[in-house]
Amino acid sequence: MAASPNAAPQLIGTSGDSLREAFGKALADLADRDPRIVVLDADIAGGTGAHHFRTRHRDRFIQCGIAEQNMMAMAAGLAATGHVPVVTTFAVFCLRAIEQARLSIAYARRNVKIVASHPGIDVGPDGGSAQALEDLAAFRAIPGMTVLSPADPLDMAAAIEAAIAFDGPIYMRTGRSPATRIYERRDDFEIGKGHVLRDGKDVAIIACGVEVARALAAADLLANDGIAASVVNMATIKPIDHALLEELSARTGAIVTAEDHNTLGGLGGAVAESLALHRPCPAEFVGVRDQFGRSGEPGELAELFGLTAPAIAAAARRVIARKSP
Amino acid sequence: MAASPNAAPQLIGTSGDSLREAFGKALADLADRDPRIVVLDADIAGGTGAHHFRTRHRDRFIQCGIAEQNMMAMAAGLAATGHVPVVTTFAVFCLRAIEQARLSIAYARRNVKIVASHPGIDVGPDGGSAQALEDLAAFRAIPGMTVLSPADPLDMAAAIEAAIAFDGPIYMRTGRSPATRIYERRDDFEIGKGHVLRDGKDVAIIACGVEVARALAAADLLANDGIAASVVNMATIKPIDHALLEELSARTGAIVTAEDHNTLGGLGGAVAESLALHRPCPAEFVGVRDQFGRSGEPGELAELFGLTAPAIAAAARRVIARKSP
Amino acid sequence: MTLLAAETLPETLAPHAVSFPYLASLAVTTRRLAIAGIFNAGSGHPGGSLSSADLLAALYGAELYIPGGDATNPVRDRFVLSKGHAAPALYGIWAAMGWLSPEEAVTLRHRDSRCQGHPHVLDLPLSEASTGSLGQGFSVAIGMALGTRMKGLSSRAYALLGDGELQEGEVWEGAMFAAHHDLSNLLAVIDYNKLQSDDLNANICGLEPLASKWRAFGWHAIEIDGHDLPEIIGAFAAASRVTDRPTVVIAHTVKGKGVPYMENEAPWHGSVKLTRDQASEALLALGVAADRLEDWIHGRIA
Amino acid sequence: MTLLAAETLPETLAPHAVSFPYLASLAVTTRRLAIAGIFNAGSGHPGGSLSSADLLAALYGAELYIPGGDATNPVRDRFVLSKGHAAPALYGIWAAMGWLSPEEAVTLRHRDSRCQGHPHVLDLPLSEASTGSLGQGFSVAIGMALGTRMKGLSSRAYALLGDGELQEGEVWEGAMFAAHHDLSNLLAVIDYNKLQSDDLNANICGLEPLASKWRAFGWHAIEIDGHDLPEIIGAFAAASRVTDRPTVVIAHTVKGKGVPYMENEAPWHGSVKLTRDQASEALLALGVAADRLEDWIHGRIA
Ligand SMILES: Cc1ncc(C[n+]2csc(CCOP(=O)(O)OP(=O)(O)O)c2C)c(N)n1
Ligand SMILES: Cc1ncc(C[n+]2csc(CCOP(=O)(O)OP(=O)(O)O)c2C)c(N)n1
Ligand SMILES: [Mg+2]
Ligand SMILES: [Mg+2]
Repeated sequence: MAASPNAAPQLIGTSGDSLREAFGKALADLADRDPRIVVLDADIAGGTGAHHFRTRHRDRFIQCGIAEQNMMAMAAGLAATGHVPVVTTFAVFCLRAIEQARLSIAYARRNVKIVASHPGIDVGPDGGSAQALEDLAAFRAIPGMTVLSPADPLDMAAAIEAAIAFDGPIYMRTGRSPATRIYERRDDFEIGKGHVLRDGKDVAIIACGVEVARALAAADLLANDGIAASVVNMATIKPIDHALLEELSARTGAIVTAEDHNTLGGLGGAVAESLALHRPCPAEFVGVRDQFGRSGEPGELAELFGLTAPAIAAAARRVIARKSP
Repeated sequence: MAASPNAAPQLIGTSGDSLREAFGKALADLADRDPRIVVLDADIAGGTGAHHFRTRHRDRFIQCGIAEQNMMAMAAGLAATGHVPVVTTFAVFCLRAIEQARLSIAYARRNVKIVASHPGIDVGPDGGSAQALEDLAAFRAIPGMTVLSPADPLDMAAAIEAAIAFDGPIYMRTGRSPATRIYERRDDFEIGKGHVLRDGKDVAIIACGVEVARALAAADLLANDGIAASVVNMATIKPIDHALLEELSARTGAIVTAEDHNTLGGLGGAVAESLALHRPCPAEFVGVRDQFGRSGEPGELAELFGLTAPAIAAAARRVIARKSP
Repeated sequence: MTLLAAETLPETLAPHAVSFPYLASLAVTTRRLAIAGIFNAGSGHPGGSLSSADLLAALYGAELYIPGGDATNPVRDRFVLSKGHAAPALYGIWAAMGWLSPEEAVTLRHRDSRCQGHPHVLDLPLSEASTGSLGQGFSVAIGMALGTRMKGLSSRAYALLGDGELQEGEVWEGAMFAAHHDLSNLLAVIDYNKLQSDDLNANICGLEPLASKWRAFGWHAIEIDGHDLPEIIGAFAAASRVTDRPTVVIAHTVKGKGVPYMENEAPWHGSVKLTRDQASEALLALGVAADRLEDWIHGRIA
Repeated sequence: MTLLAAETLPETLAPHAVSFPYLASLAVTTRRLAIAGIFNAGSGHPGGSLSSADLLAALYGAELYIPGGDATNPVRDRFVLSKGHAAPALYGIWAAMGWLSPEEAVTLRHRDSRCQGHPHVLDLPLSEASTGSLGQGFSVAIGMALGTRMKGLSSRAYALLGDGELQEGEVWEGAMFAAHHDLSNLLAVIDYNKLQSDDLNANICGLEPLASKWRAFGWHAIEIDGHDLPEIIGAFAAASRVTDRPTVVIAHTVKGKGVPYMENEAPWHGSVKLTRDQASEALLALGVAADRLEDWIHGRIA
């Protein structure tokens, strides 16, 4: 289970590209080689990163206007005629078209990738209306829908490559704010596998998206107190990596999840289900506690809603205190 | 925790009203006394039970046409002008308007009741397109949304009364098929409280909706083998009854959930999160295992997808075998 | 709007030699099998299945290019039943075309049948899309029209919509998109039977002036009698000559058409259970001989 | 369509004595505070805020019945900013009306401010609805028009929509519903600035012929210059005399109006960050004296 040397995390600590930018650039590159890829946009390409694709592949960029329901179901028709459609909009507007994703895409098993930018309170100043805290839970409940939420620009690039190579519907979160870099290289991305970034026996922190960098920082805080924390980049929320969770539960006996999402039903829910099924142990869930977000800078909001490294470390201490003796 | 004598379950075993009929009749009665209630329908009142309300309160029945998004957001406007709107359609079409339920209703904290008929494979012959297996997970993830799924006609009548008395947004499932009667009276319905229908120390079965009757039947099957099962009608999925689950986990050490929903993110997810947070123990989840439904009679489909009493009993035996010694 | 002379049309779009008696026979078989299927299922939507039978007969019998009913042929035309609750008629027309056994067509809604309550593309690929939630099939068809055009194929995409379905905003999103993109290889057909589940459109949420709506959304609109086969065929031919925009055929129909006790009678418009007597009366009205009733109910139509 | 003579109108609907210089001053204050707010926030949508300022000034200054800005008065009119991203202008007009302190109006998007990035009714009840997802505010306003009518109140409901917003199907669902229910106490105003986030409507998904669309959906449609205050007031007066259907005012506007370097310039249409120089130049163009720039940026407008 130890992290492979290649994948050793380097918490560079600088803010680089946002995940949405990384997504857009990687997709444009992939499309150079893969003529099947088409991109659908709902008048928001500058926000989702899809503008990078547009610049390079104008003829495969489909401007749908501000009409997410039609966009989502049209993607199914494009997939049926041999294209690999990538549907792009904000996470909250993906939710507006979830019934189309369910019926026309997932039920019909169409090979469509839904890529959602602007998830969680990381959205910042736009405020609560735009901060999707429900999408992981909602899309996870759709039968056969794979759900991804990568952690940094390299992880993102690897994830979109894997998503395009995968045959089936996928919902994937990107992110709005500049992302802390975690990986120096990421050539071992595998859908369905969590990636152990740091190995520690006292507690395991399972995170996705922007929370992975904070989880690593939390592990540093804990290390100062002599607590050894494992940290996992759980970039695949569904199907969840049961084997890894079982192993971590056995070895650490205490789990913390961390996500920029409601604590109900998302990564925390997926991990809780897996633990209960395979190897129960105490867990704590870091996320937004069933409230709506509000305007503010992402960092301020992380403080306000308790999504910071110290908040994760505090949850780790709580769950360690609950371990069965 | 023992079931109160008044609430002693009587598994009458006859098929009576469906939950949607019970809902419609109870709502029409409530509206006799409560002039605030208005009902919104999307050309499907005969299917949701709302026709009972229409017959009696034509002037407060709002036919919205087949336009669920506008219906859902209009309800917020009606609530803002002092009405108590009850939005009615099939569960899968509630999903079509979930972003409206999120922003215009939940974020604005409007006092709207969303009542969804035709949940799960209980829908039967209409097939997979109409069988919502995602709604509990999706609506549970919306901050501040209360989620209900009552078990029989009397439970339903009590639930809609409680829902109308409650100030805030609620999502509630009814059901299509004739429901097995469980209660002879139900005057102790409380939002947020599970109801222990049967008391047993070996395992606890936590069920909602149509699965409650099957859970009781499963407990009978288990009793034949000398296994004493508790059975809970968990009519409130959110907020989940943490205190009751903690007590059951402590006393039985083995939990089974049963719901006509995807096993991911719904009742099973809510229970798993609660256990992990408060008192971990092994659990098994009975429900549809991340597949879409299909046409067939509800009973046939319950067999096909493993939602029957014997399937619940088998899950109970599995989880008992996993108990820590 | 530019009109292309017929002789300049690619071969697959050229007018066929149409046999109206043949189309009429397809329509009657469609109606009978729809009734048989709904009876066997114990539920289903007869009204909207019967109203669309002539449209389906004209589409499959004379308009759609789907050689041999082969749903893998990349240059085939795509037909999406956006009003998916008319599935009994869809299975009926396929059986009439010889693309599905009539015995299977009447196993509608049975647990082990591929004839799901609403068309499901994984069970029966000719469905092209899985439908049942109104509005979506239209969008899927638009995606197909665009998708084949981007690939340089001559395929056309067709969608059949209900009138009540037009209350879904998604339809107008799609209408605006298709017009903006000049999707002249897209044809929408409206089964304008004036009724939806509960009542008349006019009582629920009026649609008139319907053709004006479509025209204001940039479509070429043609109004016809949806039970007059030559008119239907004529509309399709006219549509194929419109090369700068999508066309909608607004087909005035009668809900329950062909079964007198159902025609325009509200209770038959939603999902209903047919008794054996009702099914028999319907089949008799549709010209089944008294001694063949049982055969038709089981799809033994030879 | 029946026209009611003005003298038969209920008092709250009677035409006001309108002071156009007053309305013009409201509009300019709105624009200045919108720019100040967006500058302070470091993000926000200037283009669509500036284009709607005259419409908001006419609405709040002369049309809406909201005595004292009291959002608890049950007979008040309801105004919903369906294009919620123009929140900076909404806070601006409230400050201009004296209903919100200008100092608070420019705290836009700050963590502890009630001036959320998009209007939120729990923070500022005058928002009437929480918006930000296009299409929804219009539906909420329709619910309000219906809800007050059912209670026998004379209130009217108003919604301001963007042109790009009209691509949302929900708008056409609402349009069909409102017409069917003859909601003559409903007024929709379209800020028809021809641009949306990315480009011209005409390039993204064309809306023309726009008035024909609304008329085909059963509405009374009026087209005006959305920066001409007398025309705007005239349209509202005409709308108040339409008693058998809802009215839409299609107001032709200029995106970025009042700040020359922004007018019709694409980059200013989405959410942007303004530098201090850009903010200053905008405020100067809006008539702020050079020595008052800092005051206006902090909302010290007295
Ligand atoms: C989105 C959605 N909402 C509601 C329904 C339920 N429903 C099934 S059929 C029907 C009536 C459809 O009327 P229309 O489109 O006129 O069909 P037709 O008259 O041709 O049967 C309704 C409301 C649905 N299938 N999809
Ligand atoms: C449902 C939805 N989809 C996308 C967006 C993102 N968005 C915000 S503003 C905007 C452009 C709106 O254009 P328009 O309605 O013309 O507004 P205006 O020009 O008045 O600013 C978009 C696409 C949104 N707010 N809501
Ligand atoms: Mg109809
Ligand atoms: Mg605009």
